[in-house]
Amino acid sequence: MANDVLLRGKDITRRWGGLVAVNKVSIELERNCVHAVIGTNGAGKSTLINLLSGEIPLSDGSVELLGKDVTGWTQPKRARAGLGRSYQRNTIFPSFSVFENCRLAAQAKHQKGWAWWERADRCSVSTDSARDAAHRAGLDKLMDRTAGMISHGQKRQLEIAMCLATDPKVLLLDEPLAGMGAEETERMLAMLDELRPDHAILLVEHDMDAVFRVANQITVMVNGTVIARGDPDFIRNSPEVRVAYLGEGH
Amino acid sequence: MDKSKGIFVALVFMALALYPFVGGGGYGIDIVTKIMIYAILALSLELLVGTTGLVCFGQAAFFGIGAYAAVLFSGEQGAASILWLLPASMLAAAVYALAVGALSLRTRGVYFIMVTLAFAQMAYFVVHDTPLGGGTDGIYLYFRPTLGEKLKFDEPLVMYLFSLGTLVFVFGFLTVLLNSRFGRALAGIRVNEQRMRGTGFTTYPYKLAAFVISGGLAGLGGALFAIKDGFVNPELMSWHLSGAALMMIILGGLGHLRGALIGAFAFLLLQEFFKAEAIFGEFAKHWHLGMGIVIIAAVAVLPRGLVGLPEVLRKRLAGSGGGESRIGGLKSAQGGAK
Amino acid sequence: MDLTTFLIQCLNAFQYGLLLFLVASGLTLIFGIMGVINLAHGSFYMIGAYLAYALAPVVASAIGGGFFATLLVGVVLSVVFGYLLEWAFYSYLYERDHLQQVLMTYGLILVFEELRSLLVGDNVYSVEIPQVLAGSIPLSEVMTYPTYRLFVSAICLVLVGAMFWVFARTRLGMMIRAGASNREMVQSLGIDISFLYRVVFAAGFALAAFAGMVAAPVSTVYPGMGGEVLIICFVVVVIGGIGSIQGALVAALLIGFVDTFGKVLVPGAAGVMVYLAMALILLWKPDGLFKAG
Amino acid sequence: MNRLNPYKLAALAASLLLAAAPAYSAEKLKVGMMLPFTGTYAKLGATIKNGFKLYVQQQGGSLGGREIEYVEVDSEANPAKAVDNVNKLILQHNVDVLLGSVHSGVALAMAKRAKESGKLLIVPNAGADGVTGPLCAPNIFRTSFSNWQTGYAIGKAMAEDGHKRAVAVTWKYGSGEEQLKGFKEAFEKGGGKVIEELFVPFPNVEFQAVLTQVAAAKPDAVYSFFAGAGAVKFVKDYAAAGLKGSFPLYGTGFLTDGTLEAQGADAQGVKTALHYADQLGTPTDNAFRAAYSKAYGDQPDVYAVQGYDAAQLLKVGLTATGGDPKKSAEFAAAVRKATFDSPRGPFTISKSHNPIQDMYLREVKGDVNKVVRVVVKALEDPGRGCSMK
Repeated sequence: MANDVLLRGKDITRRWGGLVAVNKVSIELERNCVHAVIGTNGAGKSTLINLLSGEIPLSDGSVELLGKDVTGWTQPKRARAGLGRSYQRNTIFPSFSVFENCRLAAQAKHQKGWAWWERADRCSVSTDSARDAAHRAGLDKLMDRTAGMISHGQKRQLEIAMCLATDPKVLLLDEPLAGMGAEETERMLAMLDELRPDHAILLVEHDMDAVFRVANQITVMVNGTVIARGDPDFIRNSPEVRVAYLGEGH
Repeated sequence: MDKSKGIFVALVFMALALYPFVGGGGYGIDIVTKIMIYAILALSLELLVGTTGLVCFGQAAFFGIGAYAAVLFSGEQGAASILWLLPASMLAAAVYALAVGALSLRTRGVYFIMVTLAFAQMAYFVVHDTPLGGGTDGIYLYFRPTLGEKLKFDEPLVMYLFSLGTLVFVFGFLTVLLNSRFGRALAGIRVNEQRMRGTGFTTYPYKLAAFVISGGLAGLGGALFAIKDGFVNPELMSWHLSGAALMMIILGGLGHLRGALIGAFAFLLLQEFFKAEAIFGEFAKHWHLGMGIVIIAAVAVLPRGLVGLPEVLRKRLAGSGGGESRIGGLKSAQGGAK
Repeated sequence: MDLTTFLIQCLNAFQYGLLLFLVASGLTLIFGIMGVINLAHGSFYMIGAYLAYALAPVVASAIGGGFFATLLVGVVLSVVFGYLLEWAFYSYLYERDHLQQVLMTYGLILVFEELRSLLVGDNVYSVEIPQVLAGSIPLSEVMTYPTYRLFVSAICLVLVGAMFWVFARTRLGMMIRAGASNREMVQSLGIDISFLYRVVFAAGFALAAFAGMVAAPVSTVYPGMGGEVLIICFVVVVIGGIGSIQGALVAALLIGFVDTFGKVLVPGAAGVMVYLAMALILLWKPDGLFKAG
Repeated sequence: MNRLNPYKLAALAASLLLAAAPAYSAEKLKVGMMLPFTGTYAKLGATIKNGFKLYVQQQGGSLGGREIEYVEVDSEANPAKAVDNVNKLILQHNVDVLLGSVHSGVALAMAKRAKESGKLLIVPNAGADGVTGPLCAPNIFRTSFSNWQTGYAIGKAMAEDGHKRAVAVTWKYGSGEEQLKGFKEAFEKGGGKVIEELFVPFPNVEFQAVLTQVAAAKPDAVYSFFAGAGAVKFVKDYAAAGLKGSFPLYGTGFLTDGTLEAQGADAQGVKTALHYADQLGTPTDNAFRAAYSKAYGDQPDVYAVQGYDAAQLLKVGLTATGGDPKKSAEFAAAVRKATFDSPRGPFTISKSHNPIQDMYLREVKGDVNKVVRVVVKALEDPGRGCSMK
């Protein structure tokens, strides 16, 4: 299968007043690939995700999703077109059940807001994809639990499940491993491996071991710009990256 | 809604249906009719505040526009049919809600509260300062509408039963609506709008639709109010009524349709109680004091409103501490403050 | 409108705006710092006005009287009362969501109004303008301007200056500014946050009550005066941007001008002008003119 | 204000409870008072009630052979609650007669319900033209005034005083606009011209801007309508702005009625028109004032007179119908024929059931509204829109 590009960001730039948070970053996410973005705090990684997903508008540059120019599209429209994302902080619906969290996410693809007489939980399309997503994220046993009451690791899993429930082609994952224990991390990495076929995944992560294990390609950002890009071996041995990390990591 | 709560609501509606036949005198019927109409207003607001998390401080404007529309559409020639009068009044309120919602949904939190208030005040001053609706003195209905040949709304019992029917309809409609995909999306928007957008929901049309439906339902209540009283006045649109409607749903308990129902009854019956001279004698004049104290006490001991009362009692009896406060919910209102 | 009239109208607008600012500044601080929507703020103004009326004879018999002595006693009383009120009611509200605050402060309005009715009655009262300020200054051939109104403007200006000085130059002001933008930071600095809240609340109460007291001689004292002020002050706070003192000042003056010139230029629709202005401003700047923090 | 003693109240409350039993209510006549007992108009409500009760007491507690008992409902001067409150009187307390109200919007709602239910309604204050206009009915009466009447009288007086150019300042609400209409009608008929109409949003009391406009317009005189707290403040601000010396201030009577104490020296010389004045000096008035201050320890005002006359009207009607207020036609016939010996001077009731009465021009002197002259003798409201003949 050809590794075609599902999401392409070109010269992505975001300025806040005089400050440039992201400066001319170009990035390509290919099918069957996990593309990790690493960098120090404040390097602009989360901002990059926000820009790609449409949560904040670009100052400059363009975004192309599945071959279409989506620069002017709103975030919900991009999401419906197959761009899924998870958040750095848990942004689940804490008062809903785990299942309902997934179902609501799945509903985004089958909104039918006008069908006010149909019960939401009878909409088989969304319930099926919700169950499927929860299953893939390993949440089968927690379906009826209130989402706010499950453990932190489980909430991170739910984040991913909700993202999957929308049946995305491209996944933008913002620190999915943050705050997870070793066992939970293993499960999450296994899941990423499972998802790799047929998806293009952008992974922002601080856990370097995990990144080097799972990523096909790595982009290193410092101060809003890309300083290096390549496969894990290349990055591991890149002197620039070492300098940047040593110079700024302290 | 789980079973016991469904049964509770069904019992309430049954009791209301039986009331005029087993004990309601003329005044009782009149006052319960009024409360049911206000309950419709409260339910309409609950759709915005409790369900969607949009705190609207101008609901009285929709109520008032429905009421004025009912009177102005009725004309002076003869009795109109309620079958077109009510939908027409609802439409008038919904159209206004569409305009207000389209603009005010640009703002958030406390700013949203104030913009809805501003639009309601504008509507208030328009009817107050122009001769269109009789100015400050208001206008009255020449003929109450009819339903077919037999049912005339001059008859209090007809008015009562029709209001009850409308209330049941509104309650049922909202129950179905909230369980639909649309309703679930609204709930999602209340809890976490950012996530909803990230997931692929364009939230603005959802909120606008909720606003329009809410306005239409409030207009329905207003139209019934006008038909019952036969008289409308700008005060119907004043912020006092918007405030009272908010108090009803908060007192009842946000996030539950039955909370709006309970809140409307509790709020208005408490007023009647404190105003009763038979109980308070000359002090009934100071009925606001009693209301104020009860409200303060309710906030202190019932953080989740009257709906949470059984739970509080259960916990008290079981000896453990009070209930934890509502999860998620109306944090959006806080957005502006920070 | 000739130039003299125009200038006098500007003076009117300015004076009205400054008075609004006194009430609204407390509201915006309580709102911005403690996150409490205080519907009872209008009642504080009402309490101040009734204090000016009811205290005058008491002060007169105790220490010989005089408007300024009454004012002083009133301010002291309202600081104490505000402090107690925060302790008794408001300190429970910080953790609650906004609508619970709305409900409780609404309850307080009802209680304050009825206590007022029980203690003072429902009549309209006027408060004497102090002798020194009772005169008028001629402004045009027929129009004179009451000295007392100039005094009100002057004292408002002094207070505005004092407030900005406190904010910019004192440790308390620094804490308040920090509190308005970031609550956690204040706590991490080791500042006693509940004390800070109590001080801010008492100050907000006193400002509103003081506005009521100085306004009493020109506005008379009447039931329901709190409700009118409340809504207009919310308008000021929201236009200015919640928690922003500069915003409140600009917005109060703006409302003063809109209201004054609305009455003059479009007498038929004067009531709607203020709200129209607010809606337009918020549609243009959804977070108010000045965002705090 | 409330000088009723607690025992009386207890007795009243007890009698109310007892009255719920049908056996007792057969003889007594229930008067349902729907007046503002709280809020801005509370004082007006109290004096109307006092005036009414004074007359009933003078008649030995019964009118037309029926003992009178009272039910009170606080109208709160809130039209939005008006229909509820009337319904409470009609349906819960089953009153025979409705008395109310002060606020025009409330009175219109009461008139609407009275017209529908056929209950006798006596309006002891609210001047809304509609009550004795389009809403007129055989069972609806007014013992006070119509807005048109008061406006008309002061317009005529101003023209007669030789003023040609006037500025009108009024609250933007129903009564204000109706009185303004009456004023313009008479003032323009008398050769005057209203050069500027200024409105203040109701119930806003920030007048400085309009006063500045008044000064800029330089009229011969100023017409104004304000009441209660607004009246107090307007008169004081008018003086403080230095306009009092330059442009004489006129107004309908509410500008200076029941407010003089609060207005103090600033009200001196203000001229207003009304159907009543202090120190009329007629025997009826003297007797009334003496009795009132004896009973309540307070000086009566125009509202007390209107309440007093409402009771008089009720007596005339009840006497003619043998104590049955439901016989509307006979009741109305008797009332229309009668001449009422009121403290304000004798008056009759027009075809539309509004008083035909002398209108006085009064001037504030000291702490009273002193009569200057009678402006119009037996002024009758045109009753526009009323179909009764």
